[in-house]
Amino acid sequence: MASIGLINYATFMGTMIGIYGILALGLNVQWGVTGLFNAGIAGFFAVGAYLSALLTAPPSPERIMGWELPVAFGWLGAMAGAALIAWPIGRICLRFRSDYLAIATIGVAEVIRLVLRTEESLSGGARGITGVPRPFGGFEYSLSQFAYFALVIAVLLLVYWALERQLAAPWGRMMKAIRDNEQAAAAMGKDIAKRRLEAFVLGAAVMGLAGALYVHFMRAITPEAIDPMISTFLVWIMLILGGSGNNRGAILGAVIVWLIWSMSEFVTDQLPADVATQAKYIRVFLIGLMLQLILRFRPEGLLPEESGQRTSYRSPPSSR
Amino acid sequence: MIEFFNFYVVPGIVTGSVYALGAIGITLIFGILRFGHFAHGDLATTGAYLALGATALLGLTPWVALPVAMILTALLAYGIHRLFYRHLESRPKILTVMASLGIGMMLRSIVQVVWGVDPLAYGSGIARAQSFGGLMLRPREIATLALTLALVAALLAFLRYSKWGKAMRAMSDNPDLARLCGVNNDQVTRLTWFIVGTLAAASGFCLGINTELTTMMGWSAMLSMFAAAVLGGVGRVEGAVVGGLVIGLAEELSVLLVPSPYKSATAFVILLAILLLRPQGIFKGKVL
Amino acid sequence: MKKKILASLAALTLGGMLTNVPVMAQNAKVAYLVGITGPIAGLAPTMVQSMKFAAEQVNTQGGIGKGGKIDYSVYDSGCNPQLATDAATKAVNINGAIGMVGPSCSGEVIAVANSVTVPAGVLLITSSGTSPKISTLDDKDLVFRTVPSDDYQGRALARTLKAHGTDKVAMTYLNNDYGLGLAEAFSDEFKKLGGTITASRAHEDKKPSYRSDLAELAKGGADTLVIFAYGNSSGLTIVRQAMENGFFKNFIGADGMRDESVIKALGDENLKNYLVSAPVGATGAGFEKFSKEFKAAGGDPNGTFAATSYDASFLMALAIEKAGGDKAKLSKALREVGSGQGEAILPGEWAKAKQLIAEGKPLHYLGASGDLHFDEHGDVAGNYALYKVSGNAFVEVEKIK
Amino acid sequence: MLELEGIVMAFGGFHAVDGVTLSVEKGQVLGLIGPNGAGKTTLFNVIAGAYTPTAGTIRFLGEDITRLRTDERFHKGLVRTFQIPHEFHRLSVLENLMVVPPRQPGENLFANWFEWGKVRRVEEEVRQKAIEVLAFLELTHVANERAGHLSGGQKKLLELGRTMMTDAKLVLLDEPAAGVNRTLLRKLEEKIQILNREWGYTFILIEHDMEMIAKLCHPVVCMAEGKVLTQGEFLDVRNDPRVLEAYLGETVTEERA
Amino acid sequence: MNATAARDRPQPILIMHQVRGGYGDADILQGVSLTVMPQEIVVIVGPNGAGKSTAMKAVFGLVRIRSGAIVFEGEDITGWSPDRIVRRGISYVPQVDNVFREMTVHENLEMGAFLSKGDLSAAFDRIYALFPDLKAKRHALAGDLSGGQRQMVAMGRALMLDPKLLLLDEPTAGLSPKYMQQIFQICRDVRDLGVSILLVEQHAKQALAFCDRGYVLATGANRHEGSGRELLDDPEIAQMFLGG
Repeated sequence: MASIGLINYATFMGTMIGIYGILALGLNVQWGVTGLFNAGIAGFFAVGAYLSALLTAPPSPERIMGWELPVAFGWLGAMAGAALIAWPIGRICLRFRSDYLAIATIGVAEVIRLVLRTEESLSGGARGITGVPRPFGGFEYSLSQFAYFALVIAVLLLVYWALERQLAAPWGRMMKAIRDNEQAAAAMGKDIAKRRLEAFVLGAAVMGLAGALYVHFMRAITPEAIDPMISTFLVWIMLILGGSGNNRGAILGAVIVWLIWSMSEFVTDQLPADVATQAKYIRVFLIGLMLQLILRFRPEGLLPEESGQRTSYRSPPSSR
Repeated sequence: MIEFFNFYVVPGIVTGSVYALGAIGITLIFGILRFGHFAHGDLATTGAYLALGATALLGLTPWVALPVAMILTALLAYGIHRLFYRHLESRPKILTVMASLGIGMMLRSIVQVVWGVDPLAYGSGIARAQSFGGLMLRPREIATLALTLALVAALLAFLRYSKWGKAMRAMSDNPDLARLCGVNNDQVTRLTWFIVGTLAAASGFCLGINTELTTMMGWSAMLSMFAAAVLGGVGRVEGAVVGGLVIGLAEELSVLLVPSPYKSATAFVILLAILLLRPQGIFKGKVL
Repeated sequence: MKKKILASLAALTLGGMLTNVPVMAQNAKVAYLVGITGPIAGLAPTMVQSMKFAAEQVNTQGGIGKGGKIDYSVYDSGCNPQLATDAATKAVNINGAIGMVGPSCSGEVIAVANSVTVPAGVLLITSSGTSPKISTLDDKDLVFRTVPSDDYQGRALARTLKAHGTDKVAMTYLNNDYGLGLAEAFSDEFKKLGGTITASRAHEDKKPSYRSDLAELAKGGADTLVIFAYGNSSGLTIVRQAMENGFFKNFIGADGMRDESVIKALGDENLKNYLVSAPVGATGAGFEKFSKEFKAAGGDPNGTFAATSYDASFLMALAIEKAGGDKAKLSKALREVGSGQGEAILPGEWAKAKQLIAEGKPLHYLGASGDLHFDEHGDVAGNYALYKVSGNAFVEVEKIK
Repeated sequence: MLELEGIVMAFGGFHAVDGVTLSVEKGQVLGLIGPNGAGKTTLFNVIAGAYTPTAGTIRFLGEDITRLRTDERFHKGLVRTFQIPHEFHRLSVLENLMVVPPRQPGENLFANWFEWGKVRRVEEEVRQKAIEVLAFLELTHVANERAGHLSGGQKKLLELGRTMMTDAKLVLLDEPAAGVNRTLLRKLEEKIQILNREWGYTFILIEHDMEMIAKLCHPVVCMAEGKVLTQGEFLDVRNDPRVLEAYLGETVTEERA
Repeated sequence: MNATAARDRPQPILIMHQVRGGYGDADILQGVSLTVMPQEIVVIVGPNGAGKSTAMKAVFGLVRIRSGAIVFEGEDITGWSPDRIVRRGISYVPQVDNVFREMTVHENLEMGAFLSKGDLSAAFDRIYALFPDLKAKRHALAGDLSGGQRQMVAMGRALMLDPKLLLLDEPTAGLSPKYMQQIFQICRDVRDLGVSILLVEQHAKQALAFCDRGYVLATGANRHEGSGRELLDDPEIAQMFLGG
């Protein structure tokens, strides 16, 4: 019993880690590779989740859509939708310097949340959307969990592979060049504004995909899921801890932070009952403190960005 | 017409004062230390709760507890700087911005652990308004406005006439030259944090006394405070005050135009517009 | 990659697991999921307290089965689906909980039921998830609630107001599933009865001022304001600002507004025209007994969802006892103790209930929050009462339907 | 090839460039000299597109490019280097060069997926070219170093190398010799000459090292206070009393009398 | 006409001895030595990129010094922080951004005396006497002044603490000849008040004509030194600037 339970729990955690890993990969495209301070991850996550839900869930009289499409369409739609939302936002906001971009994207996420919460005919309003299908949802509990976990990990690996490939390609090289020295990149003929927008939109699409994976895992979505603490800051901490600029770092960060976040509850459970309630807040405190410690002692993260060698994906010229 | 003042303008100005006091802190940090301080709302929350703590522990009336809270918050702000931000000074500013997001979370959770999450109030009962020729004002609203005016006037006078106030302005204006004049960077930074902490406590206190104390109140107000600071022009104290009042009024008046749930978006829309159209703000602040 | 995750998982969970090894094999593991952090954090302490109180009563009056105990663990669900499913997964899989009380918010209930408890065959009783959507979940009869769907309460309140001769009201509600559900039911019923809603506005919580909203609401000329929000959040601010500015004479709220924060903050002398509805036992005997005992234990029986939380926790224990600790039979057992058939059990009467179950006699639970007869959706019909403020407490004025 | 007409660049009330009219012929190495603050680098920034001039027009190959962005000018064959090296510090030296070629198919977000063969082919060409350039610059041994770790002189070479990665027609070199040691300097001069004669690059060169100017440049333009003071052969320019005055200041007669 | 004989004083106020250093890894200064005598105007000239400004900043502690020493009034001040050097009696006027634009002229001067604890009225009188133009503009924002006036504000600010040595980095850059002469005249007035001046100048001829002594730097090292007149008359100097 206990070992089955343990595996079930591990499967669940693995699924959540996979989803957060994808979020962190999306953020890495924006921040790690391009240097864009997006503090509104929750917004793109939500757009992806809602759109995928709307495409695949059964229809409901109080809102639009509900087309019962296959899940794959939901995922593609989520990516496309998040990208489409990101495009005008990026057009407007990417010209701001980083602090302003941060506050602007926090505002964007807040507006997205307000819209999803208020416009019932669009999003089911405060009650959200239920009845979202899950692939392998018909299986027995453990098996279904595990199958979905495997699916999420497969998607994570696919996204990882695709992004690695994209970053190793001339496109990624160019983005890093823009991040390192905007002026020189412009002088080398790179269209800075357009390329940044590309990275922003690409990152948003990946975040939208994570939202879609999430909604099919939960089979429902309500506006509470768009919480800045859970859906934005946790992701930031993952990326910073793991190592921004490094895709493997992003995934490692997701693993570590989610493990600490989830398992810290076992620790707080051991506290005396009268402080146990308050101890739940200490988790948040510890996450905040962890961020401070990383920033101070290891700002490049556990897996720092690698220098050029790896991205010159064939043997170096000197050895030819 | 008088109703328009009573129910839209007066609340707008009271809320605006709260935003203004917060925005001054944000604008000073932006101007002198050159980063966006995302823990500012939670610093204000902490200040408000410290005042509550002072009323409970020392048996003070709220208005007497306020100075105590202001001093404690000033020390807290300095302590945060000392423990966390200072080590990031030589690094890219963006790291400090991130750190401040984390500090905000930490402050909030400390308040939640110590005081719990139920809304609390400085006192019970309701305050009926007095009529001033039809204009309805409550004593605490008058006090809020008076406090804001007094603090702003004191701060402006300090910046204008005192030696260290001038040093702060010099630091904001041209940090390299200020250093050449023998201004000690660390000392100005310390002073800035003290002032910022004091004002944040006053901001939180005014918010608390006009409504209730909740642990999320500062975080929710932060977007508005930032909008106020940017609207007034970064680095401009008088701009932050005007910006705060404008945002406060705009939020109240937005109800006339859009459904109430979108009230929270008002500040954001103004922020976006000002960043796009006039990034230097009303009072020609810095464009960072 | 996956291997690495699993390996590190195993290593890290070991510590947590070892400390949770059951003391006795017969213990029944129950999980309490409450939104301790997050938007309804203000309500959580009382809810947790009353859930624990029920479990302690069970444990001190003979426990479960032969010498077993209710072995409960409290989890923070954060009123957030990500956190709630994480907590629920831990509860079900690591702790091996066979039943779950909570989570608190409707969104979480839906997410947890969909992705954790229903697939895992775990019985779930929420004491505060009021969304009508919970009724229609595809739940294999594993999702119940001790709190009535918002629909009942909103309609009951509308009927009562109309019966009292109020024809014109203004209404404001919190823009979440709770506020929205009540508002829709109320306005539908109120209009059907010929009443007029002069103005209706949703609001977001956590704003410092609602005076302009109030001014807009007051334009219709109604002197009664109906507020569907929480009394420890925007609801309190709205009532305060309405009173201070002379908007409206009468204030009507639902159970979310039955919060002592309101009395504490505004003073009972100002709350003469403040009426709230809340679920109550049909006879009232259940609540009185609970109220007395819970107060003696240092709790606040009038706290929002205190009674429903107690009931959920107590019912879970009854179901476990009835099912003999068999997870698969829990749902059926719960239906039996919530059927309205057999001898009545009041809150705290565990020893008596245990006896009856042992004897194989039918019983049903008359709870602190009402009579708790589950319908086919696992919902309870609402029995409600209207409360007014007297001294520092809410006292019942009359039963409403 | 490049014609500047009445270029004015004003910052507030200050005219950093104050009515410059100048033309550069194909195949020239035009030296731009003048005392500090004469407006040389500002003029570069205007030509390269970092600033839009307050007044005046820039024509390149007969086309008005006054309003084009930096990157658009680059695509027309107008390439610049920076006085303070602007290397991409976290990329390798090789990558620094490989970034440069314009219109690489791999820079398209989707081409990596739909036209992989083409991307790979072009990438291989770009790599070969970069390797050649590294060999030419004698930087092969640091090909895989992070560019941020190079010495100042090596960064200067890298700056020059980047101009060789594209079909540049006109290259703006901003103080290529500053901070470069003597031996490297000679090498740099030699490379510039080869590029000019064999690759057909046209150069505009800002330089304070008069030896270098004398060796490479024809003609030489001297700027002072935002204006073109004189232009012509180096020796003529150098012996022009106005140039001497610009560099050394006016002769103060009352003191000397 | 032996310049050193004409200005022979026993104790130099500033000695810079074989200073090497720069920013980051690169050494811009490759061994610079110079001395300034009390009440002397010394000018550093040299071609662009010679390290003139860097040499001056090295005196004021703004440059990392790898080797060599800087001695002021007999005390080794190598590696001191700028504010300590200000207290010791050296003031520095940077070439650009040398005023607080958002502060008034008067406040700019006050900032100059930031380290002073005493009454400033005498200092203000002295500065306003030196710069009568500034007195009229005392309440104007420094950012609104013309370039020449700003330079005066910057100099006035540097003189508020009554320094013994004033460092001026290209004080006449971008100024009209009229202002240039005015600045030079002020330098003389300041010297006559007992302050030594070390300045970097682009306008070599005018500077050499008015200074007491000059140094010519090239590629971070000393090339020539002598009285202003000597250097002016040396044909090699002109060559240096224009190569050859």
